[in-house]
This record gives sequence, C-alpha cells and structure tokens, in this order.
Amino acid sequence: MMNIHQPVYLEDKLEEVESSGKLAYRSQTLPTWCPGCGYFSIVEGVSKAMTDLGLNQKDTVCVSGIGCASRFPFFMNTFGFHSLHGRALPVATGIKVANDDLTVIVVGGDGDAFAIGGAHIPHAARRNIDITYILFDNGVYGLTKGQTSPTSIVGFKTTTTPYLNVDQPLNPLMMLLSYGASWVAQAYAGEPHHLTEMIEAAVAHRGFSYLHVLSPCVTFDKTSMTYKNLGMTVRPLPGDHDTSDFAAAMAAAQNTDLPQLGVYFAKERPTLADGLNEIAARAEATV
Amino acid sequence: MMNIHQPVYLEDKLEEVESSGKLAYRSQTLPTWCPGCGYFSIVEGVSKAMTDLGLNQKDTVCVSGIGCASRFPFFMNTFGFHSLHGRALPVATGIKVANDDLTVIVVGGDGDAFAIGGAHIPHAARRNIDITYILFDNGVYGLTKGQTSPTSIVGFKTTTTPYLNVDQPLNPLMMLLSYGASWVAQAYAGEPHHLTEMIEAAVAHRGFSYLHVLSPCVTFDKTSMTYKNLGMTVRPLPGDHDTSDFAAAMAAAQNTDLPQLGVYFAKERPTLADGLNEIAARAEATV
Amino acid sequence: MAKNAKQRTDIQIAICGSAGDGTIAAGDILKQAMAKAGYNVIAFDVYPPEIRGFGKCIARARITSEQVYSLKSESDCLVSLDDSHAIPHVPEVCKYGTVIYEDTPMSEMAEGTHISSHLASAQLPYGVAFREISERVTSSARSRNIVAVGYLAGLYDMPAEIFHQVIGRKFSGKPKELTDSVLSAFDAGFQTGAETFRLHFDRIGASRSKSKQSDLVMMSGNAATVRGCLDAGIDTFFGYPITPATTIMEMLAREMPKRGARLLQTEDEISAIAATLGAGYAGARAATATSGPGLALMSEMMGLGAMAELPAVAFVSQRGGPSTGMPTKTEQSDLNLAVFGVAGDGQRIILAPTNVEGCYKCAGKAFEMAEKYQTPVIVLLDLYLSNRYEAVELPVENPFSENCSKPVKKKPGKTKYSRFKLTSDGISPRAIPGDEDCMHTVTGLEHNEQGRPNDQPEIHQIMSAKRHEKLLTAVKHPGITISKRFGDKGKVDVGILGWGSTFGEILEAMIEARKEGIRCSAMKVVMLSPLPLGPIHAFMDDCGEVLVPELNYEAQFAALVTGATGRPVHRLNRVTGTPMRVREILAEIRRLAGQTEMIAAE
Amino acid sequence: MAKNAKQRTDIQIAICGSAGDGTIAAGDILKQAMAKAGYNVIAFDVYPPEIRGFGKCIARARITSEQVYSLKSESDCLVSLDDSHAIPHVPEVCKYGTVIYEDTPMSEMAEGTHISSHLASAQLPYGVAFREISERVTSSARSRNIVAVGYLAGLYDMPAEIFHQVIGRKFSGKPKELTDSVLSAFDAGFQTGAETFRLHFDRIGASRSKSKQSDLVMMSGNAATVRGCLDAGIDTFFGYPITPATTIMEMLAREMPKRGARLLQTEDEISAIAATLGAGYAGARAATATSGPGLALMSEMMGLGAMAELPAVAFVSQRGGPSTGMPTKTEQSDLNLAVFGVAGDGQRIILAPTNVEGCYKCAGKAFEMAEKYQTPVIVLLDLYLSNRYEAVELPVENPFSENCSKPVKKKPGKTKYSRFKLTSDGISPRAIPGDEDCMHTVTGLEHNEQGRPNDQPEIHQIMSAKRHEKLLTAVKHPGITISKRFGDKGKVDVGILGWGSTFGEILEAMIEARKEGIRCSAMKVVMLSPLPLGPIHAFMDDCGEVLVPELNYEAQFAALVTGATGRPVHRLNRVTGTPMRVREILAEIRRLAGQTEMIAAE
Ligand SMILES: Cc1ncc(C[n+]2csc(CCOP(=O)(O)OP(=O)(O)O)c2C)c(N)n1
Ligand SMILES: Cc1ncc(C[n+]2csc(CCOP(=O)(O)OP(=O)(O)O)c2C)c(N)n1
Ligand code: SF4
Ligand code: SF4
Ligand SMILES: [Mg+2]
Ligand SMILES: [Mg+2]
Repeated sequence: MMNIHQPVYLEDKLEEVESSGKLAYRSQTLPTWCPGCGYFSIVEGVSKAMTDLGLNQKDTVCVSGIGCASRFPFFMNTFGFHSLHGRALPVATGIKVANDDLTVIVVGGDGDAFAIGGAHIPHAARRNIDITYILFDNGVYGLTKGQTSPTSIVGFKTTTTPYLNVDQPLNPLMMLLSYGASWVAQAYAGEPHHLTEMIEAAVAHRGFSYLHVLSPCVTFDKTSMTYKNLGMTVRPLPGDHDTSDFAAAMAAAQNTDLPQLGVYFAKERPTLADGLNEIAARAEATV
Repeated sequence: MMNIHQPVYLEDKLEEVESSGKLAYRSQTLPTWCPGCGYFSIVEGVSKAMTDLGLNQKDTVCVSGIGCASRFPFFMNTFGFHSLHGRALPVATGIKVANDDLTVIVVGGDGDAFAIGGAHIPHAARRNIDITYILFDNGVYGLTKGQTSPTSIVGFKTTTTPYLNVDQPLNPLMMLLSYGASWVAQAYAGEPHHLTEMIEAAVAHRGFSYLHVLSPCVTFDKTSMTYKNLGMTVRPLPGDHDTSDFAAAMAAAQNTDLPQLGVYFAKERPTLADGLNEIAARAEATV
Repeated sequence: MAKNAKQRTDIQIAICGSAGDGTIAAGDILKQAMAKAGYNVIAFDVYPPEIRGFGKCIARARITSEQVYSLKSESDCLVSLDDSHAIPHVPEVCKYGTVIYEDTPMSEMAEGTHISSHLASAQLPYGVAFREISERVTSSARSRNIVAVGYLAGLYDMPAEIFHQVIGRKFSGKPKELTDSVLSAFDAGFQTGAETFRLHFDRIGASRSKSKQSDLVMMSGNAATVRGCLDAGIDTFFGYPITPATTIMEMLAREMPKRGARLLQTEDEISAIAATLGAGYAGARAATATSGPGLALMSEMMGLGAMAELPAVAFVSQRGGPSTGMPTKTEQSDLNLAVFGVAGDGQRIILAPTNVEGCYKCAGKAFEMAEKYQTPVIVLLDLYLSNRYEAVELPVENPFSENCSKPVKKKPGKTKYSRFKLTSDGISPRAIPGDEDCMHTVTGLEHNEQGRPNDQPEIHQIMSAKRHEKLLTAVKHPGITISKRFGDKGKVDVGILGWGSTFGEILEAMIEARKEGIRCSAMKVVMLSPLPLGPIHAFMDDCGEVLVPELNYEAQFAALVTGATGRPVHRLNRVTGTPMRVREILAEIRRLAGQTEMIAAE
Repeated sequence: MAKNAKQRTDIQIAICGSAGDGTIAAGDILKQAMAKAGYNVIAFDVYPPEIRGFGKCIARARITSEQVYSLKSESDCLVSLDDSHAIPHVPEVCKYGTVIYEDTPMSEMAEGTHISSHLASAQLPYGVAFREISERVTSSARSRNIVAVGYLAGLYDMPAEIFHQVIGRKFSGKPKELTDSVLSAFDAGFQTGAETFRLHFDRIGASRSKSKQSDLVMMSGNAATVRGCLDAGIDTFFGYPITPATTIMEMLAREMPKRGARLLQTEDEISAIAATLGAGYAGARAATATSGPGLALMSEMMGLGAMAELPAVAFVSQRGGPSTGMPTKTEQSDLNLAVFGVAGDGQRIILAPTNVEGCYKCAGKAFEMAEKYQTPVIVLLDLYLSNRYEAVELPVENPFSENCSKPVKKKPGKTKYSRFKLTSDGISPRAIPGDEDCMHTVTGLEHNEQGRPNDQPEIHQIMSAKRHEKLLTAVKHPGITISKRFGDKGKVDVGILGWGSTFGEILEAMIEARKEGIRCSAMKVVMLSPLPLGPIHAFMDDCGEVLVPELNYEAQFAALVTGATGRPVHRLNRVTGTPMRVREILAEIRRLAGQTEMIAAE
C-alpha cells in the first residue's frame, strides 16, 4: 500500500486514462468539486474498477442522495439516480428489486448516510441486498458549507458548533457490522490504488458490500480529517486479519484513532433476491 | 432470578398494589392490551420502580411513539406524550433539552424503534441524552394486527409474509452498543422482578440507558417469541460478566438463540446536558 | 312460503355485538350469500381502534334488487349479539323495522340493560334463544352468531342453499366436524326463523338478475384495488402497514408472489415510496399504499417523482385526522395533502374512485397514467370505501393496457439521448436502465433536456411548463370516467358536486330530491388533479346553486373547486368519522332549491 | 467636488464576478457603508449552487434617499470583476448607465470576450486597472475587488471615511498589516475614481436623514429573523442545515449559548420539528428553520402539533422547486405545502413577512402566537427575502411579550385538570411538566377534554371546531400587521394583492401606475392562514380588477384567495428563480386598467 497524501486528478492523468478505456465510464461533465477534494480519487477508482470488472455501462446504475458526494452520478457515464438527501438506499432497493440484472452502486456522504438516512442502512444490510455502498466520509457537511456531521470529532469547530462540537461521533464500521452487513471494508482517498482494489472487491461481492472511504474536505476542514492527519494515522489492517472473524472485525473497527484500511469482514449469505425467489417458489407451490 | 412464564396482572395483585403506593403512578385508565400481553409486566415494573426511586409524578414524562407498546403513557399518572410512529426519541430530546430537571422515560415497540424510528436511536445514544429508553420487543407489529417486524425471525409467518419471512432480524443490543449507548441491558416480561430491578437501574443511570424487554404478543405470535419458547431459552448473564468490558458485551449480545438477561454494559460519560453547559460556558467566555 | 317474485327488495340489516361475538363474521356470511344469490349488496363494518377489549362492532349490509349507491341511515333490521352495544342503535331501526335479540342472557340483567325495553312502539321485537340453540346443536355457545344468521335467513326467506355454500367455502380447510357443526347451527337458526310468525314486509323480494348470479362478486374497495393492481400487471409493491390501507398490502403479499411479482415490507413510508420510484425508474409497474400520516411522510419523495418525471402509484386510504386522529373511522380530509402537499410547483395526478368498482378501475388506470405521463399518481380512497363491500361485476376482459410508455426512437449511436426532450405534449420518450446508449441521470434538481442540473431562468420556466402541461392531457385518458353527471339534464335548481365515497349518499339524495320534484343533478369528479375544468364549468353553468358535501371540516374540495373555477359553492361538511347521511344532503338540497326559487321570484 | 445636497438619490449598483473574485465581499462593504451613511439600501446577492468552481456571483445594491421597496430591474452601474460572467448583464444597465471593468486583463483576450465591445451606445464605459493598482499598492492582485469598491466610491463621491470604518470592522481581529493593505487598496481606487472625468448623474445625492444614521442597521432577512427570535426570548432551537435557511441556525448557534439558550443540530428535519414540539410541550419557546424539502418531511409532525395543540415556530425559507429544485434561486412555491401540507383538517398559522423589518416582527410574534394559540406557526420566507439586505430601524424597546400562555387557574386537588377544556375562544389553559397536579398525556389521536383517546362522533366534531375556531382569533393578534392596504383609497381600477418578498415589486409598480394616473392600490397579506377574510373582502369590493403577482407556476396564492373568497382574480406568475420585475407588474396593471375602462364603457 502506498502512502500518497494528495489525490490524483483526472486531468493530470489524461493520457494514461484515455488509453485505458476508463473514460467510457465518465460522463462529459467535469466534477464540480473543489480542487484537492478527496472525492476525485473515488470517481477515478470507480471508473477503473468498472473497466477492470468489464461492467457494461448500460447495465450499471449509480444512485446517490444529496451532498457534494452525491453529485457523483453526474460524473459517470452510466445510468444514474441523484435522489434525495438520505434516500439513496431505499431508491437503490427499488431498482434492484425491479431488476436483478443491474449492477447498483450507491454513494453518499456521512450526513446523507448516518444523519438523515440512518433508518435505511440497517435494513439494506440485514436483507443483504446485492448492491455496493460507497460512503464518502469527510466528517463534515460539504455542500451546505461546513456544518458538523455525525462523524465529526469532539472539539471540531464548524458554523453550527462555533463553541466546538461536544457530541461523540458515530462509528460507521461498527454499526454496519452490527447490522449484519456481509462485506465491510475501509479505504482512504489518499491511497487511490488500494481504494480501487477495494472498490473492485466491493462490487464483486455478492450481497451488500459497504466500503467506508475516508476523504478530506479541503474547504471546510482544515484541522481534523486532513490529508496530513489521515496520512499520519491510517495503516493497513494487520496481514493476519481474518475476514471471517466477526469479533476481530469489531475489535479492529473500535480503533478509530488509527484507522485501518482493508477488508474487515466478508461472508457469503443469501441475498434479498434469493429470499424473494424462495418466496415465489413457495407461493407457486401453493397455487 | 425466578422463572415465571406468565405475566402478572395488575388486577390479580390489586390488594398488594394498593398498599404499596404504586397506584399513584397509574392512571385511572386500564390498559387496553390483550389479556396475557407481556406489556402488563412492564407498566407494573415502571410503577414499582418509580415508587422505589421516589420519583415525583409531576416531574416525570413518559414519551412514546405509536403501537400497542406506545399506549403506555395513557396508563401512567405522570405527564405523557403519545407522539408519532418512530418519533419518541426526538420528542424526548426536545423535552429534556428544554428542562434538565425532568425524568424522561421513553417507550416503544420494535417496529417503532428499529423500522420507522431507526435514524434517531444512534443520535440519542451517542449524545448520551439522560433519558431511559425501554424497548418493548415482541418481534411483531401488534397494533396493526400482525405484520413482520425488524426483529421477526426468519421463517416467521405473518400477514405480510404469508410465505414466511426471509429477512435476517436485527440485533438491537449489538446496535445500541455500537452506537455508544452508555447503559445497555436486557429483561424479559415473564420475569417481572428482574424486570423491575432493571427498570430501576436504567432510570438511575445518568445518561442514555437502553433496556430491551422481550415481551410476548399472545395474539399475533403463537410460534416464535412465546412465553413457552422464551421461558425455555432466556437465562441470566454469567455472574462474572464485566459490565465495563465492551467486547464482552458485544459477544454476549451476539447470542440471540439463548437471550441473556441483565446489564450488558454500563459506563459513565458526559451527558448532552453537560455538553450544552460546556458550550454555554465557552460562549459566555467570549462575550 | 312462496317467494313473491314481483316484490322489489331493499332491506338493510345491521348486526351489532362486541369484538368477541363473531359479529363481523356473521355479517360476512350474510353479505356473501346474498351477493351470490344475485342481489346487490353494499356492506360496511365498524370496529374499534384497539386490538381487543370489548369494543363495539357493527356489520351493516343493504340488500337490494335495484342498483343503489350507499347504505341507508336507517336499517330495516337490527340483530343484537350484545345488548349493551346494540341499545344505542335501536333508534336507527326504521318504523316497522325488526329488532332481533338474544332471549337467554347468561345472567339476570339489571333493569334497562335488556334491549327489549328500548324498542319504539312501531318496532317489531323478535327474541331468540341463540345461545341455547347453539349449545343444543353444537354443544357450545360459540356458534350463537351463526344461529343468528340462520334465523335471519329463515325469517326473511333467504335461500338456505346458498348460505350453505358460503359457509362451506369460508370453512374450507378446517376440519369437517367443525364445518358440519356450523352448518347445523345455521340450519337450527333457519328453521326457527322460518317458523316464526312474521308480517309480509319481513320477506325478501326478488334479486336483480338470477341469470347473472355468477358474475356478481362481493368485494371490498381494498380487494377491488388489489384486483386492479393484479390485472394491470403490477411488478413490485413496497409498503408499510397502516390502517385502513394495510389489507391492500396483505392481499398483495398473498397474490403477487404467485405471479413472480415482488413485495417488500419496508422500514417506513419514506422507503416505501423511494423504492417505488426506484422500481418505476427501472421500468417496473410499481405501487405503494398508505394512509394520511404515511402520505405526509412521502411528501418530499412525491416531489422528486414530479421533478424527475418518474412513474409511481400510491394508494392512500383516508381515515379521521389530523395526525393519528381516528384510525378506524372514515373521513375525506387528506385531499389537501394529496393535491397540495408537496414543496414547489409539484402537481401530480390524483384519482378518487367513488365506489368499489371504481377502485378496480382507478387502480389499474393509475398504472397506465403513471407510466404514460411519467409522474406519481395518487389514488385517494377512504376507510368507508376501502372496507365497504359491494357486489360488483368485474370485466371479463382485462381492460388495462400492458405498456403505455412513450418509446425511444433513436438511431443507435446517432444522436445523444435526451431524457427530458421537449415535445409538443410535454411527454418525453423514456429509456430505462439496460437500454442501449441511453445512459442518463435523473435528479430532483432543475435540469435541462439531457437531465443535467441547470438553474437558468429560461430552463426553469420551460421545464415547469412541460411538467404541468403534460398532465393536462391526462384528463382525456382513454377508458376511465374522469367526471360524470347524473340526474336531470340541462338547467337545474341544484347541482351537487361530489368526490370519493360520499358520492353514493349524494346520488341517493339527488334521486330523492328529483322524486320530490326538485330539478337536480349530481356530478362526480374522479380526477381531482388536474381537475377536469371543462365539464365542471359546464355543469356549474347549468346549476342554480352548487352544493359540495364532503366528510371534512375545512371544505377541502369546495375550496379546491372554487379556487380553480372562481365560482362560489355551498359547503356541507361533517366530521364525525361516520358517512354523510342522505337526509342531511337532501335537507340542504331542499333548502337551496327553495332559495333559488326565491331568488328567481325576486 | 461639492455634494449636491438637494439631489435625490436612487442608484443601483451591480458587482459581478466569479466565486473567487471577492464579488460578494465587495458588495457587502458597499452596502454596509452606504447604510451607515444614512441611505436606504436594499441589496441582494446571487451565487451558484456549487461550493466552488467558477460560478457567477452578482451583488446588487440599490441606494436611495427615499424609502423604496425593491431592487430595480435595471441597474445604474455594473462593475465587472469577470467579463465572461458580466457580459450577459450589460443589457440590465440603464440608458446613460455606467459600466466599470478591468482594463488590464491577465492575458490577451479573444475577440468579443472583452466587455467593452458589448456596451450599448448610451452606456458609459469606465476601464480601470484594478489588478495593476492592487498589485502596486498591496503587492498582490487579491485586493482587486477592494480597488473596485474604492473606485466606485470615488466616482460617486461617496464618504470615504465611512468606508474606512466598515472595512476596519470587517477586518477586526485580522492582523493590522492586512487591514492596512486593504485600506490602501481602497484609497488608491478611491483616488482614481475621484479623479475620473464624469457626468453629473454619476454623483450620489443626499442621504435620507443624516441625524438618524446610527439607527439604521444593514441586515439580511435571516439576520432580522434571528434578532426577532432573540428578542422574543427563544429558549431552544433544533435544526438541520438547508439553503437558504442554514444561516438562521448558524447565527443562532453563535448567539443563543451566550444567553444560556440551547441549540442542537439534529439528525434530520423530522427530529428537528419533533424536538421543537417536545420542547414546546415542556414550556420552552422553541423554533426550527428549514426550506421546502425539509418542510415536506415535517408534514406529519406538524399535524401532531395541530392535533395535540402544541406551540412550535418553524421558519421556512423557500427556494426554487419542486424537489431539490434550485437551491440558490428564489421562488414562492411552498405556499401550498405550508398552508395545506398536512394530513386531515390540520390548519395552523402561517405568517409571511414582505420585507426585512417584517422578518423581525413576524419572527418575534410567531413565538407569541404559537404560545397563545397553542399551535405550530410557520413563518414563510424565501431566498430573496432571507438573503436580501435592507437598512432597517429596529425598535428601541423589545416589542414582544414574555409570556402569552393562558394560565391554569385551579384550586389544587379540587377539580381534575382538563388539558383540552372547551372554552368560548377555543383556547384551553395549558399546564406543562412540573406543574403540580396537572398530569396529562397529549396525543395525536382524537381525544376528549382530558386528553384521553376518544373517537365518538360528537367529540371529533366539537374538537375539530375548537381547534379551528381558536385560530380565527389570531387574525386580531396585537402588535402585528396582518394585512395592509397601500395607495389609493376607495374604489380603484386595479387592486394588487400580494404576499412575501414580491410585495416590494408590487408596491413599486403600484406607485408607478398611480403616477400614470391609474387608480390603483395594493394590499399585502401577512397572515396566510387563517386568511384575514374581512379586509380582503373589503379590498376586493373596492377593486375593479384584482391582480395577484407571485413567483410560482401554479398561482398558489391566487387559488388560495379565490378558494376562500369565491372571487376570481388575475394571475401573474413567473418561475425563473429571479424576482418579479416591476415593469411586468406595471404592464399587467395597465392592461387591466384598460380592460376595466372598456368594461365600464360597454
Ligand atoms: C431534506 C433535506 N435536508 C437538507 C438538505 C440540505 N443538504 C444538502 S447536502 C447536506 C449535507 C451534506 O453533507 P454530507 O452528506 O456529509 O455530504 P458532503 O457534502 O459532505 O459530501 C444537506 C444538509 C437537503 N438537500 N434536503
Ligand atoms: C407514519 C405511520 N405509519 C404507520 C402507522 C401504523 N402503525 C401503527 S403502530 C405500527 C407498528 C406497531 O408495531 P411495534 O412498533 O412493534 O409496536 P407493537 O404494536 O408491537 O407494540 C404501525 C405500522 C402509523 N401509525 N404511522
Ligand atoms: S466542499 Fe469539501 S467535500 Fe465538497 S467538493 Fe469541496 S472539498 Fe469536496
Ligand atoms: S396485540 Fe400483542 S402486543 Fe398488542 S396488546 Fe395484544 S398481545 Fe400485546
Ligand atoms: Mg460529508
Ligand atoms: Mg412490536
């Protein structure tokens, strides 16, 4: 795993990219994100992963809520659904239930997911809906210009916490594990190669895969989740980490001071579609 | 801990109750629950706990959402707020932020809490709001006549899962632990003495206390969370369980086949009111 | 005794008891049998909001040979299974009406607690030993309710044979001994009834059409809605339980998987509508069902549906409000929320059927419209319609189109696909995920033809117009009655404008008024948004006075119509949780008819 | 050059650039200084929805000696900090108006990209070397915007002194070197401007009232709202960020803790309103703030507030809709949602201020009303009002009552407390947790006087009436203008009925029309629910034609008023995300005035 503390811009790598075929997955719209925003690495990573996995654009849907992160579908040349703040998962559920054959990638910010959208995650996870959820965690509300978020650390100064945040942040990895997510991993926007690897594995997983991406907001966070701070603290999960060991995953997730990157937990179990097919089979049997 | 598999009715114990002073906390309205419903034990337990703790009725507010469980405030002679489906916690947050001096007891059903109300629990827990949340888990939607709930087991037959439920149930104890709840315990409606003990401890805890009560719905569940099944499976947490050991609490919570009763986790940390007072102090310092 | 074939039938029977008495079941057997016998039946049950306890249940059924449109406010017969509940309903029994009650109360009763002491002098008392008969023939008191049904059938000369069939079907799957014991309870009751001395008006007259018996199905509004969904080829349903919509989901949960369609109980109403829009986006015929509180939660998502031009069908069965209100009582007070409850200029289509057959039609047509006009469609029911039973004839041929989507005609690779292309009717050809070369992103942000976010003044103006104008064509959607006028043609003294379940009472009142010589007609409006303004204007032009009776406090439809037409109307409102009464409407028609005359005389 | 003290001032300046140019900051200094100098100032900034990028920003300020009510659709002066953005705005500069632009572009420019080639012949070009001057005096190009402000001040003879004060305050807390460098950039610009040859109409005239300078505060609508909250003694605020309401929470977050009041950013809007109602129940003066999408989510909770009779104040600042719509553009299309967006008959109070001072008043009075009438109160703002700056005079004495609660007068232990007691005005004495002997449970279920769930027909009817009738008294709430007529008294040809931020343009158009000899008056309606029907009827009685201009597609206020009064009105609607234009309204007034005459002549 490399230690790059600056994101890679599409523009910088235009030549490399053009020859790689990745551009097929990118729309003509250039991301409206701030220069330096960690999110560039993610859009780059998804494009790369799609190329590597050979996904068909017309059979892929990117679904998002509202936020800087959620602008993502506009930058992809796939089908897209830019929905409402917090509602990406239920929209994706509808899409996937309607058409099993689609590859559905859901993206969103920390506020989108864990504040307003908090009721939906447990159910997408426990039902093991076969979608990939990429969470862009910058520990702040970007699009609305810098308010505190559910993952903001104690002591963080924002426009709504001018006298510093006093609320203990949530621990998304632990939460997703407790919900029964069948695949849970963490990556960092400053390590784009590992990030891409993780995206590929997430999309490849059959069932609900949750990828938590630590991603600096260079505009509204100068002190907390910066490239500098993250660069100094992130590290890979230990080489002997057993992704089938739930307790080990939980223990690793508790260590928020030194965020560990990699796959925390992975387990194959029946998906929602499997369940619905089972129901249909039982129903037919009664006719 | 006794092994009583039938609930105790108020009516059966009228004399005992009248002399105990508990009736002060009970409104004139008799619970509209079905005879045999586990909820009777909870209303009884809360009354007893209030007597033992010497709480003043006028300084106590019972807050609920919607459901059979949520009818609770009508049966108490305290202040009460029967709010909307899923919204008991944010309402209670408002009450407590407005007036620190009130004792706030929140009750609700499994659907109320973990389906429609799922976005609110993480935040009440992480903020450590000094309220007591008593969750009446019957694994089914009672008031709407027997649909599946987020805690219904796989294979449960309900009106909305006539071909059997296929969704893996949530694990509320693990979820609450992962949210950072500072006090987490489990009780069983069929063991009213232990239940009352737990309610007392929950109310006494300074901070957010979560008490999960397993409580049979005798009308809409004849097969799953019955007195018979629960009576055979529940057991106390091991005597040496360390309530300060988070990992041990998580491990114990994973054992859903043999639900363990008692305090899983307890930890003192600053409450939301402490935080808000800190903010006020910092603000005053800037004036 | 021979049946008098020439006699017209119009008899309303109310069975009243407490939750444990089998009241609703008794009513169910009665209405099923009479519908099977070829009568028109309208039935409606009232039950308490609590799961149990000893709350009052009433099952009412009006059985007629001619077409009628509502229950009567007076019943011809009251069967009491529990006197404490039934006593307050004695006054609802008409003159020379029949009151049937238990003659063997379990214990001695306090004075005044027995129903017989509450009858008016012109009401006919029939005391029957239900309990005793039940115990005698089934060795249990549990079949009291069946004995009562049998007695009723015997008393009124109803066809015992058909009751046997209905009971047989109801208990199919149960042990044969149980069915037999129930049948013997019925027979014992029937015999007692048939042997009772009675006056001629206790006998039932002819059914409408013996020949057509098999085509009449007894069905609730929610069941008809479900049939409409199934016939329209529903693919997905996402819902969250709430009275009185829950049974729609419950029936679909049984039926959809048999056809490979998929149903999911979501975590709340927001997810239900979000998933419905997601499925609609992916090309499915997708629906959800809820009541007022759930619709309130769906408000933000509904706006997304309007903006992103996505199909979705939402069945909304109203109950008493505001807030949790009265979950088991009827009301028409969610109209404002349905029509206006959206941020921004977010108009969508609202349909409100007026009877059970209409539920079927509107349900199926809602899918067509959602698909064709690319917008959420709300079908507004209410408890009185959802739970009301009527004998209806469903069409033999499936009346719903399989696909109403405007197809994308595109030379592959040639031009770039524009999801929101401006067209003359405002409807853009729609592609769905999986379609070659049609990738696009839908959004709740204002956007240009390609779907890219764009907040330029001209774009917003033209796109707002597009989204509204396409809806105007929906008032001409084929195969559905958007509005319809009944009664006198041409100029009338009083016109009654109505919507939803109350239209039955309106029709009955209009018919009565015409009998009294008042020139009168009634118009039902089925599409509440966009309003069919042409027909409404034409109707109002013909009316001296316009009356709008509805079950809400704020006169929501009256204000809606006046706001859209600029014409004042007379309001008649009632918020009791019970249906409007025909006589209230009639009184108002009479008053207005007098008023018009006075004005004309001035 | 001496200032011409007799000259009236009415000059509108627009500064246009991209997000990084300091456009908004430059506009801010200008408006603050001119307000401090005693002028009336109305200012409004437009910025892009994206966090960054090179989106267009425009800061507009109208500076006048007399009271005016809106921005003009034409500006007298345009300052371009980025020609690519400013070129489309050249046509908005009036005849003989001034265009000021950068004379030293960084690189050579392609033909047509320089603004100077886009001016009309009667527009006056002033090329200035902003960048060069900035680099010369501050050794950085960063203060270009300040140089531009200085130039503007010099050109127009504005008081440099006061600009110095404003810049000083703006940079207080920053290093002294920075402030000094900014001041020198200003001075260099000022000198250049003052030395430029100019025509007389470029000079600024007298300010309104030199003596009252200190009382005029430059304030945005949201800032005035915040002041209203603070003066009304707000105890708790729960909110979730959303444009354009976020700044209300952000300002309160700084101010409330200083007074021991408490603010919490909740997890969503549902929790925000739920906590607000909880706090209100517990006796606090509690508020939240949001925009249309958030209000949509609050719909169910708002209904609970109405049913359980709980106080709550919600500030709702509208933006372009439907759905996410146009977050940084203005619109008045959430009226329907505010008035009707609730399940059941759930009427609540809606206030809509028409200017910045009104924001202050409505904010404070909303707390009084919520408390007195025990109901949610929505204060409906919009982006154009929230972000608009006006020089306002705030009252010296706090105009808001400390407590408007109807107290419980109860002999302790004597009678049982009835939370929902029926009284002549519908308002029941309210107890809160902690009050001795007053325990009760509030609920969204229909309930009796004690608050116990009850769905009897009579109870629902009488309680519905109670909840609605108490609101009727609110239209007479003391100390607030519920509606007001301006312009000609008595019969007029055209009456304009308006609400919200658009009323400024309406007033301006009305004044113009009167100058043209059209008999004309305008009425603002501040309370939109319940509507003050008496004054509206009286006004309409006086008007030949009634015009309702508003910024939405569906003519929401027009339909509301017609629905409530039964009288048709003329609609004037615009959905461009920009304010209504005075000349559009004027054209419509002229048309209608002609029409009335024609009718009168027939
Ligand atoms: C219902 C609703 N509430 C609030 C908003 C305003 N809003 C837009 S994005 C956002 C939060 C963004 O934060 P996050 O989800 O962390 O995404 P980021 O911008 O940081 O990527 C908010 C509050 C909205 N659009 N809709
Ligand atoms: C917004 C909304 N949706 C749905 C309902 C209908 N409803 C009432 S209670 C309930 C579920 C009850 O289940 P649970 O929370 O487990 O409580 P229980 O009745 O089992 O105690 C539902 C779906 C409602 N009242 N409001
Ligand atoms: S505001 Fe923050 S999260 Fe948003 S684009 Fe800019 S850097 Fe990224
Ligand atoms: S339905 Fe179930 S949960 Fe509700 S009161 Fe009856 S037994 Fe209890
Ligand atoms: Mg974020
Ligand atoms: Mg339950």
